[in-house]
Amino acid sequence: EEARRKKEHEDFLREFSFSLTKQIVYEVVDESIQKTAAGEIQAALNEKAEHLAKCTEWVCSSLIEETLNADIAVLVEDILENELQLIQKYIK
Amino acid sequence: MNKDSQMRAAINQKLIEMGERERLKELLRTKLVECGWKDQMKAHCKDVIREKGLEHVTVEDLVTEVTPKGRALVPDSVKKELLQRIRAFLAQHATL
Amino acid sequence: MNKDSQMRAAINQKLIEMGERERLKELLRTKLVECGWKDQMKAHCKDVIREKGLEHVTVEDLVTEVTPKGRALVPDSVKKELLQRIRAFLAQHATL
Repeated sequence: EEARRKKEHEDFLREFSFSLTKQIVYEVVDESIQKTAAGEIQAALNEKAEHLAKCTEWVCSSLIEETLNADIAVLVEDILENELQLIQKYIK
Repeated sequence: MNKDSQMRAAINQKLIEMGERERLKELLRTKLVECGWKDQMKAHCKDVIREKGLEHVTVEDLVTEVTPKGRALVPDSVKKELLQRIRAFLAQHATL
Repeated sequence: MNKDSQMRAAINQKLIEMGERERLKELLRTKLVECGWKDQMKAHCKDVIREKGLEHVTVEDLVTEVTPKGRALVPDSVKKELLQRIRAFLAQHATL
């Protein structure tokens, strides 16, 4: 009877150890995956926002550049035209 | 409650009271970092986000997607070490 | 096309589609007049013509000569306002 009880107890402890190991592995793995997933999504969002900000600045600069190039050309043409007219008037 | 359930509850109680359950979890966390499991998980998350597109993936989706792989990738050596430590604890507290 | 070019093209496309790019250019022109940029540029052009002599200046020369100053004279506040307006537009309209 003693031997049977001892064996039963050992079997119980073996089974308990396995089940506790599995339980702890799942708990830790699940917690860790939850944290990693949230962290990676946040990192991807930050990276995207940074990328968008950088590209928006580039687009803004190119828009300014394009406008200035066009406007400076028109301004210069107008001024030269005016100066020429003034000289022509003066000659006349 | 039968005898087994009572014993289970008693051991679990003891593990918590003595802080051993938290220590076991901490040990596992350390081991998962050391064996590269955590880096693998990060890489896997990144792959899934890239594949599906950030705008089509929530944290919950990602968790659901990577959990099976995450559980499967825990090395047997790590599980064995955890098991041995649990057994050692039980042997040390034989009165349980 | 790399990631940067794709994103820039997408932003420009959205701005053009909704007519915002033209509105932004018009806003910039208005701001440049308001802040005195246009008057400063006119004066600068006249200075260069006076210095070099009208007979020695072509449209291309003058454009090349005054453009660096033209860029430098755009106030930071104007650039900032334009950038903020683009950001606000994208936040409201684009799913980039």
